[in-house]
Amino acid sequence: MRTEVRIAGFGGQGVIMAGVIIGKAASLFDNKNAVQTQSYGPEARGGASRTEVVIDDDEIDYPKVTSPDILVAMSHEALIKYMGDLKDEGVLIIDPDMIVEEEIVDFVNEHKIKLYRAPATKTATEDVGLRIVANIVMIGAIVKVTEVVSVDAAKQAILDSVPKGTEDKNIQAFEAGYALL
Amino acid sequence: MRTEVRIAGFGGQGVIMAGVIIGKAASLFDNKNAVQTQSYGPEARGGASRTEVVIDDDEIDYPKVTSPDILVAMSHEALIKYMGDLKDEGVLIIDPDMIVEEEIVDFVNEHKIKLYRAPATKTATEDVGLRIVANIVMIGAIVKVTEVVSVDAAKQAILDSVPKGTEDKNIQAFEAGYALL
Amino acid sequence: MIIIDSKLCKGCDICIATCPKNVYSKSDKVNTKNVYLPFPEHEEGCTKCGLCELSCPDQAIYVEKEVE
Amino acid sequence: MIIIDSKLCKGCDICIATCPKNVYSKSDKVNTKNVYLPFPEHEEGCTKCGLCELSCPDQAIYVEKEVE
Amino acid sequence: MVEKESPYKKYLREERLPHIFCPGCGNGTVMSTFFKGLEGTDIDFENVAMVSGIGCSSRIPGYAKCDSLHTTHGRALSFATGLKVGNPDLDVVVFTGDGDAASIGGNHLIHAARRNINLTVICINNNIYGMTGGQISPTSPKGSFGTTAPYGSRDMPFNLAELVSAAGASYVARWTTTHPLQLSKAIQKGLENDGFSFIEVVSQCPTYFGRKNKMKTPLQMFEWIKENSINKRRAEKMDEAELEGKIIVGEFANNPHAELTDNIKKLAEENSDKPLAIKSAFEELD
Amino acid sequence: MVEKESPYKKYLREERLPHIFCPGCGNGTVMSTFFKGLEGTDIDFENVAMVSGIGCSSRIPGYAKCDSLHTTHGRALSFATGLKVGNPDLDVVVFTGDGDAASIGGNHLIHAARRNINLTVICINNNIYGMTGGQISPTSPKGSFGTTAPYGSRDMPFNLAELVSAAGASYVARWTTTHPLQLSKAIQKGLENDGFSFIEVVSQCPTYFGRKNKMKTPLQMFEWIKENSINKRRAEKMDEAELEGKIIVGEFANNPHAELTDNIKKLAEENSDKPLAIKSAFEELD
Amino acid sequence: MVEERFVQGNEACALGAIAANCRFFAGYPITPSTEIAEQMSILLPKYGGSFVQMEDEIASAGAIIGASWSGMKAMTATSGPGISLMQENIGYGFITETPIVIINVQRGSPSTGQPTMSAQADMMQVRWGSHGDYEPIALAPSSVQEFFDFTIKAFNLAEEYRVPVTVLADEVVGHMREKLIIPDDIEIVTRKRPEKVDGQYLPFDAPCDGTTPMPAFGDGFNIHVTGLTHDERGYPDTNDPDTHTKLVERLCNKVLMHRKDICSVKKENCDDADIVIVSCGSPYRSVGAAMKKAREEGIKVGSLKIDTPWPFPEEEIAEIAKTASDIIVPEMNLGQIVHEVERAAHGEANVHLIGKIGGILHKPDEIYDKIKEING
Amino acid sequence: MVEERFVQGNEACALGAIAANCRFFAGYPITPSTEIAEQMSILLPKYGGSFVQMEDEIASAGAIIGASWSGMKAMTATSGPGISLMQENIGYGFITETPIVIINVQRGSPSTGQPTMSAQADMMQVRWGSHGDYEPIALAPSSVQEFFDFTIKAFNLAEEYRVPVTVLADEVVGHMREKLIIPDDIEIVTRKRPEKVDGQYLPFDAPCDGTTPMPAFGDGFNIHVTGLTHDERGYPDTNDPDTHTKLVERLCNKVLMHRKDICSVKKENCDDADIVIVSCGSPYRSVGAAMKKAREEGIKVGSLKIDTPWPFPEEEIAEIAKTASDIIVPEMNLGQIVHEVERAAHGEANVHLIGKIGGILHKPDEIYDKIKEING
Ligand SMILES: Cc1ncc(C[n+]2csc(CCOP(=O)(O)OP(=O)(O)O)c2C)c(N)n1
Ligand SMILES: Cc1ncc(C[n+]2csc(CCOP(=O)(O)OP(=O)(O)O)c2C)c(N)n1
Ligand code: SF4
Ligand code: SF4
Ligand code: SF4
Ligand code: SF4
Ligand code: SF4
Ligand code: SF4
Ligand SMILES: [Mg+2]
Ligand SMILES: [Mg+2]
Repeated sequence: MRTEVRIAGFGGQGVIMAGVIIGKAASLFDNKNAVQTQSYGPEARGGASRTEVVIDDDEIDYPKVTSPDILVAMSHEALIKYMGDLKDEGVLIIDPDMIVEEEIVDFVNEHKIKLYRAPATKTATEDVGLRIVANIVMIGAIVKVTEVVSVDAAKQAILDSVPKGTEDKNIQAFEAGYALL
Repeated sequence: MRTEVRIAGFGGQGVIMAGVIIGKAASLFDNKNAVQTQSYGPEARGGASRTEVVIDDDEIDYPKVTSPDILVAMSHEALIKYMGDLKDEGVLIIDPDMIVEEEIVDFVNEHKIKLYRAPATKTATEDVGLRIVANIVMIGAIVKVTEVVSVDAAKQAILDSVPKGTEDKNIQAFEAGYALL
Repeated sequence: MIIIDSKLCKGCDICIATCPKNVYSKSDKVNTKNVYLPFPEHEEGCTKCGLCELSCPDQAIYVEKEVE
Repeated sequence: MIIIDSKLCKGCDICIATCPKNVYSKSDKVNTKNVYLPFPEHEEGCTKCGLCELSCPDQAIYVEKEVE
Repeated sequence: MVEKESPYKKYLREERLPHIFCPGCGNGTVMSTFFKGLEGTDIDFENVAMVSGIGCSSRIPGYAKCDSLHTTHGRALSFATGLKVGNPDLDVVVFTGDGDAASIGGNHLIHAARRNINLTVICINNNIYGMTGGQISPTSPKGSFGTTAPYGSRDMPFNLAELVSAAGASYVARWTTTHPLQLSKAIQKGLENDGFSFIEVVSQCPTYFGRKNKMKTPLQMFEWIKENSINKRRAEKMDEAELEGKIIVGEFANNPHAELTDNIKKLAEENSDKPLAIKSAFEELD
Repeated sequence: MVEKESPYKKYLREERLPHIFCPGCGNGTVMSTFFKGLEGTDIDFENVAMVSGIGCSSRIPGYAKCDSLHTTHGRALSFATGLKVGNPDLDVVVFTGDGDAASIGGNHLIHAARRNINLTVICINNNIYGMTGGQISPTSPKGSFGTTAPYGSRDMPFNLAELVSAAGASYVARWTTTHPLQLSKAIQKGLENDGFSFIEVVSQCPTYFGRKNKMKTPLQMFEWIKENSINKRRAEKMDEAELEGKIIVGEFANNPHAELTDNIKKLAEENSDKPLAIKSAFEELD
Repeated sequence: MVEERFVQGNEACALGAIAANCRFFAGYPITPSTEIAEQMSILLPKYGGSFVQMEDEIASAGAIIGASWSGMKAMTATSGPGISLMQENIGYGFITETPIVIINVQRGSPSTGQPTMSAQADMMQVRWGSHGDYEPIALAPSSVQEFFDFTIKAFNLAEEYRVPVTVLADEVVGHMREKLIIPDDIEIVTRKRPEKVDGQYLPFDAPCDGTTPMPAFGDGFNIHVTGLTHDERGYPDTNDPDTHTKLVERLCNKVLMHRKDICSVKKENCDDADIVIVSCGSPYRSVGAAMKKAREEGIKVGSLKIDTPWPFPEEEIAEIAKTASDIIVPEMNLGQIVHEVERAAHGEANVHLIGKIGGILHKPDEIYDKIKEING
Repeated sequence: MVEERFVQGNEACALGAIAANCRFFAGYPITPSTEIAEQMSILLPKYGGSFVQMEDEIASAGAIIGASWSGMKAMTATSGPGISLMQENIGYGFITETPIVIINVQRGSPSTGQPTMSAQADMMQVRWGSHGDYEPIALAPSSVQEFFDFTIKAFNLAEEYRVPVTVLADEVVGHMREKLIIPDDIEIVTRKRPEKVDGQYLPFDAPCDGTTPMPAFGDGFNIHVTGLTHDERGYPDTNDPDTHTKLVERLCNKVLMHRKDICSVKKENCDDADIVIVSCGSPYRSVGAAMKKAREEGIKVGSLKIDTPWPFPEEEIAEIAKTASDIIVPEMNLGQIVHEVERAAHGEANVHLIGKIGGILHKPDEIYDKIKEING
C-alpha cells in the first residue's frame, strides 16, 4: 500500500533530515520502497521547509506526494501553507507549541482529520536537553501514531544518519517522542 | 551567354583586385550580371592567389566557376595548379616572364588552348614605371583578347576601384595592356 | 524616535552591534517569522548618527532626525 | 660552413639584420616561391655565435660549429 | 511630517519587500550604502540603470525602483557595456558578487577596466557562492571551508582590488559592510569618477560562509570582518606574514584617464558631423 | 658528422615544413628560442606536451614533434589545466597569442595564474589578430591601426606581464623576438619554475600589423621592436611620458609559492593512502 | 535614389544593417564573417553610430542585448564557434524579449573545422542550440542582394515580435561579390514605445500570442528585466508553474501563431511537379539549372526555396508533399532541414537528402543526377 | 559485496562515476546539479583522484577533455546554462574523438528560468547545440538507480566509441532519494591503447564506422590533436573537401552504424497495444499507473521507455507506429522528442504530445486522461 507523508516546518528544525530518516528506515531497514523529496528554491532558504516521503511495499512509480496521508507540522506558517491537500481522514501531527490551533479547528473537523499533538520542541529542549533533536522526537511520535516504519528500522536509520557521538541522545529523543502519544 | 574567367598568381600581384574590377565592369557598367569569388584560407596567404568571375547576360544561378573559358596566369605555380580544368579551346593568357612555357606546351596543344602572352609585369615596371599596376595591365590584355567586358566599362570600373590620385597611372596601365595584344 | 518595522526585520542583531551608543537590545517579542526583534532600550543615548539605519540589511529602521 | 635551406627560406632578411658581424647579403637567387635568398657573403667574419640560426623564423639556417 | 520608515526604503520596490536575503546578509547593507552614496552626488536616481549577473548579490537591482537588467551569470559587464555605449547619458551601476565578477566573469571585468568605461561596479565579495549553497569562490581565503572544499581550500585567492587596478580601472577601492560610511563615500567617488570604478565590498554570508567556517550568527561574521580589516596605509607598513588573512581596506587606484564612451562619441562626431546616435530603434526614417 | 640543418629542426615534424607562417613572422623565431630554452633544462623533450588555442601563434604546437593539443580559441589554459592535473608528471607548455590569451582567454589566464599551476605559457604578443586578418587586439597600442580600427585604436592596451603578475603567477617575464638569447633564458627559467610561468614575447606580424601601420617589411617591424624596447631596470627610472609606446622587457615576477597540482597530490595522498591516480582510463578493475 | 554597387555579401549585410538604422555593433572577429565587423567599424562612425570590438562572442551577445535596452537597433556577426558561445545569452534574449540581430556566416564544422569553407551545418543549432523551449526566427540568403534584404528584414522582424533574429548566411554568400541594388524606399519597422501611463504599463504583459511595447532604459518606466521566469511586471517568480507556463507559451506562440506572417517561401513550377526540390540558402543557386535541364527532358520538377527556415514552413511543405511524389533536399550538411521536411511531409512523399559537406556548393548536375535517379 | 544506500540521484551519479573509475572531475556549481560536484569533491581525494573547481563551465569542459588526453576518465556536471556555454568545447570533443562524460541535470528554462524546478527542455540541445554535424550519445535516467547505472554506461560508451556522452537527467531524478543498489560486478570498459609500432600508428584512422585506439599524452606516440579538419595523422587539412567529408562522415557513422548496439529501450505491453506511451526520463514514472488504469478498463495501452534518446531509436518507433494507432509522448517541455517520434512514425500512427512545463512532473492521471481522450 502506498503511504504519502509530508513533514513541514521552518529552516533549521531538521525537517528534511526527518524525511530522509523515515525514507531510509523504510527502504533500507524495513525492505519496503521509499522515495524522499524536498522543497528547493528561494522559499526553502530561511523560510518554510518541507519534505515528503512516499512509502510502498510495491515499486514506486510516481515519486511525488499529491495528497498526503500523513502531515506533520512543526511551524504554523508551514501548516497553513501545506495543509490544504491532506487527505480526508488523514493523520495530522502538530507540535502544539508552534501552532495556533484555533486556526485549523474548522479544517480538521470538516475533513475528519485525525489530529495528534506532539510537543516535540519542548520535549527536545526540556526532556532531552537538546533543542535540535526536536526532529528526532517527532520521528518517534510519527512512528508511534502511524507505523509507517517499524521502530527497529527507525532506530537503525537514525543511527545511520546522525553524527558520531550523538547516537545516544538521538535514540533518547526518538524514545521520548515515541512515548509522547 | 555564360563566360567563366579565372585569374591566378601569387599574393601581392593584385590578382583579386583584377577579378573585382572585371566583375564590377560587367555588372555595373555593362549592365550584365557578374559574380566574383576568390580563394581564402591558408593557401591564400603568401602563396597562390586566385579569383574567378562569372559573367552572363542572364541571371547567374550557380555562382562558381567549374571549367573556365578564360584562364589568366601571372605565376607559374598558379598556372600549374589551376590549369587543369580550363575548357578545351579555351583562352589562356600568361605573363611570359613569370612562366616556364615548355611545361605547358603539351597541355596547350592537347586541349587546343588559345595561348596569348601578355608581359604585364614587365610592361608595368618598364612602360608605366609602377610594378604594382601589373594587374591593371593584365586587365587591358584580357579585355582586348576576350571582350568579356567593354573598354568603357573596364575603365569606369578601374576609376571606381583605385585609390584617389592614382587614376591616371592606372588608365595608362590599362591602355598599355590593351596595346599588348 | 526610533521605529523598527517588524514586518521587515529579520532579527540579525546587526543594529545591536553597530550602534556606537549601545542603544539596542534584543526583545522577546516575536514576529510572524519567528524572529526576535530588537528594540531601542536606551533610546535616550541615541545621537541620531544614522549608523543603524544605514547598516540594517533590511531597511527596517527609522531614526527620527531633527528638522533643520 | 653556413648553409641556407632554400626550400625553407622565405626571404625575410631577418638573418641579415640579426648577424652582429654582417655576414649575410641578399642574393639574386630565387627559389620556387619567388623568394630572393640571402647568402653568407662575409662568412669569414662569422663567429659561429648562432644568433642567425636562432632568429631565423623558418629553421632554414645551419651554422657548422667546432666539434669539441 | 517625516515618513516613519527607513530613509533608504523609498528607493526600493516596496511590493517586493522583504527581499530574499537571509537574516544578517550583507547585501541589504550594501543597498543602503549605495543609496547614501548616490545622495552625495548630483545624479538623478531616475537616470540610474542597474545591471547585474546571477547570485544573491546580483538580486539587488531587482529591488531598486529604477531600470534594471538582471542578466546571465558573469556577464553583467558585457550587457552594461552595451547599455552604456548605447546611451552614454545613463548612469550605469553594476552589482555583482565575487563569483559573478571574478570567477565566471573575470574576463569581462578586466576588459571593462582596461577600456575604462564609465561604469560603477559594486562587487559584494562574501568569499563564497551564496546563491548555489556555499561553494568556494576565487576569493575564498586559503584554508576556508565550502561545500566544494570539504577539506579546506588550498588555492590562493585573488586580490580583486589589485587585479582590477592592474587591468586599468581608474577608480578602485575596497571596504567592508562594517565600514558603511567609508563605503558610501567610496561609492560616491566611484559614481563621480568619469571612468571605470570598482568598489569591492567584503561582506558576510552568514548562511553559508559563516555556517561552514564556525561563525554561525551574522554577528560573529560581522565581528570577524571588522577585526580583520586593516587600513591600506597601515598595511603598507606591515609584512606579508602579518597581513595573512587580513582585509586591506582603502583606495587602490584613483587615476582618471581617457574613457571609452567619450572616445566613441568623439569618433562619431568627427566622422559624421552629428552627435552620437542614441535610441535609433525609435527613429522614424524618411 | 654534424647534420647539415638547423639545430632546431630536429624538434619539428619535418613532413609539415615549411610552416604556414608568413615570411618574417616572429612565430618561427619563438619556436627556436623555445627549443633552445628547453635544452638548457633537464626536461626530456619526449615528456613535453604542448597545448594551444587558435591563432597563428597557436599553430606552433602542430609543428613540434611531441604530443600536442590544438584546442579552441582562448581555452588553451583550461585544457592544459586538465592535462596537467590529470598527469602532473607531464611538462605542459602552452603557446598562445595576445588575442587567444588576453582577449577571449583572459579569464582562464588570470585563473591559471591565481592557481599557480605548473604550466609554462609562451604568449606571442604581436599586438594584433594575425589569423583572422589584422583586427586590433587588447594589446594593440593606442593609435595603431587594424582592420577594425580604421580610424586608429583609442582603447588603452593591457600590460599583460603586470596583469598576470597581479593575478598571482610565480614567474613572469617579457622579451621580444629581437632578444632571442634573453628570451630562451626566460623560457628556461619558466620551465624550471615549479608554478605558473608566463613569458610574453613581443613579436612581429609584418603581414597585418606591419602593413596597416606603415611597416611593410619584416625588417622594418623587427627594427621598430628593437628600437622601442627598454630594459625594466632602466624603465623604472623613467616617467610615464617617456615610457609611452615603449616595450619594457625583463622579469616581472619571480616569486615561487604553493602550486596547484602539488596541493591536489597531497590532498589525494592524505585521504587515500595511495599516490595520485593517473591514467585511470586504462586501468582494468577487478 | 537607387544605388548600385558591386560588393561582397558581407559588405551588403553591413549596408543592410545601416539601412535598417542599426547604430550599434558589438563583435569579435571570426572567419568568414569578419568583413561584416570590419565594414561596420568603417561605416558606423560615419552614421554617428557605435562600434565596439568585444573581448569575445559571449560579451558581444551581451552587449547587443544591453544596447537594445538602451533603445538601439543592435547587431553582431560571427560564425559557428562564436554562435556556440553565444547560446546562453541568446536564450536570455528570448526570455527577455529583446530585439537583436545575429548574423551567422556558416563555415565548415564541427569545431574549428574548415574556417574558410562553406557549410550549412548550423541550421538546427539556431533552432535548438540554447537550453529550454523557444521559437527562433531565421532567414537564409542565397545572394548578395538577399543578404542585404534579409538583414533589413531581420531587424524588422526583431522589432515586430521583440525577438532575436538570426540571418543564416554561409561562406559562399558572405564572400562572393555581386551587384547590390539599394532602393530608396526601404521599409523599416520602428520599435513600439509604451504610452506613459503611470504605473500602468506592464512590460511583459500581452495577449497569449502578443508582443508588448518596449521602452528604453531611461525613459522613466523603471522596468526590471530578468532571465529568471517572471511575471507581467518582470518580477522573478521562479517556483510557480503557472507563471512559467504562461510566460514560455506566450514567447513561443507569438512566433508560432504568426507563422503565416513570418514565413516566406518562393515556389517555382510546383503546381504540376512530381519532384520538388526544397532548398534554403546557397544551394538554391544550383536548383535553377538542374530544374531547367530536367524540364527540358520532360521531367516535371519544381522548386520551393525556403527564405525563413525558422519558423519552419510546415504547411507549405505538407502541401507539396500531397501533390509531389518526391522531394529532394540539397543541403551543405549531413541532413538537417531534411528532418523537418520529413516530419512535415508526414510520410506522403519520399524525401531525399543530397547532403554535401567539405565546403563546396552542390553543382547543378548533382541535383540533376538525383532527379534522374528518382525518375528512374 | 552488494551495497545498499538511500541517496539522492545526484549522489548516485557521483558514486557511479567513481565506480566507472572516473578519477577526474572539473566543474562549476549550478542548481540543480551542484550536489554532484560537491560529492565528487568529497569522494575523489579518498580514491586518489583529482577535483578542480574551474572558473566557469567553458573551462570545465576544456579541463575534462585535457584530462581525458592525459589518460583519465573525466566528467563534469552542470545544468542548462552551463551546457549552453559548453557547446563549443563539446564540438571539439566530437571532432577530436575524446571520451568524456557530461551530466546535465535539467531545470526550468530558457535562460536562468526556474533554477530549482524540473524540465526536459534540453533534449534537442544535446543533439544540435554545437555548430556542425555530429552524432551524440545521450542517456536519460528515470530513477536514482538508473542515474547510477547510466553514469557508468555513459563512461563505457564514451570509451567504446571515443565520444562525449551526456547523461540527461532532470531535477526530479537529481534531487529525489531512493534506494541505490551498488552491485559488486560492474562491467567497466577500459580505454584501448594503441600497440607501440614506431611511426605506424595513425591516431585518427579507422574504417568508415570505426574507432581508433587512443594513447595518453606522454605515452610516446607524439600525436597532434586539433579541432581543425584533420587527416589520419591528426594534421590540419582544412581546404580539402575530401578530408573533411571522410572525417565527419566517419565521426557520425561510428555512432549511427552502431545504433543497434547503443540504443536501449524498454517495452511493456506493446505487442497488442493500440496506444503506446513513449517516454524518456522522469515522465516514465507516471506511465505505469496510467497504463495499468487504462488496461483495467480494457484499453490496450503499452509503454516504450527510451533509455537512449540519442542516437534516436528510429526503428523501434517505426515498428510501434506500424502496430499501434496512436502514440502518446509525455515530455516536460513544449515538444522535443515528439519531433523525432513524428519523423520516425512516418505518418503511420497519430502522435500526441503531452507537453508540460513549469517544473512539475506529469501526474499519472494526465496521461490517463489523454488515453481516454484518444480512446474516445
Ligand atoms: C552559467 C551559469 N553557471 C552557474 C550558475 C549557477 N550560479 C548561480 S549564482 C552562482 C554563484 C554566485 O556567486 P556570487 O557572485 O559570489 O554571488 P553570491 O550569491 O555569493 O552573492 C552560481 C555559480 C548560473 N546561474 N549560470
Ligand atoms: C570562438 C572563436 N572566435 C573567434 C575565432 C576566430 N579567430 C581565430 S584566431 C583569432 C585571433 C588570434 O589572435 P592571436 O591569438 O593574437 O593570434 P595571432 O594570429 O595574432 O598569432 C580569432 C579571433 C575563433 N577561431 N573562435
Ligand atoms: S539590523 Fe535590521 S534586520 Fe537586523 S535586527 Fe536590527 S532591525 Fe532587525
Ligand atoms: S542613530 Fe546612531 S546612536 Fe542612534 S540608535 Fe542608531 S546607531 Fe545608535
Ligand atoms: S632569416 Fe631565415 S627565412 Fe629569413 S631570409 Fe634568413 S634564412 Fe631566409
Ligand atoms: S653565427 Fe653569428 S656571426 Fe655567424 S652568421 Fe650567424 S649570426 Fe653571424
Ligand atoms: S546565502 Fe549568503 S549571500 Fe545569499 S542571501 Fe543568504 S547570507 Fe546572503
Ligand atoms: S598573419 Fe601575421 S602572425 Fe600570422 S603568420 Fe602572418 S605574419 Fe605571422
Ligand atoms: Mg559571493
Ligand atoms: Mg596576435
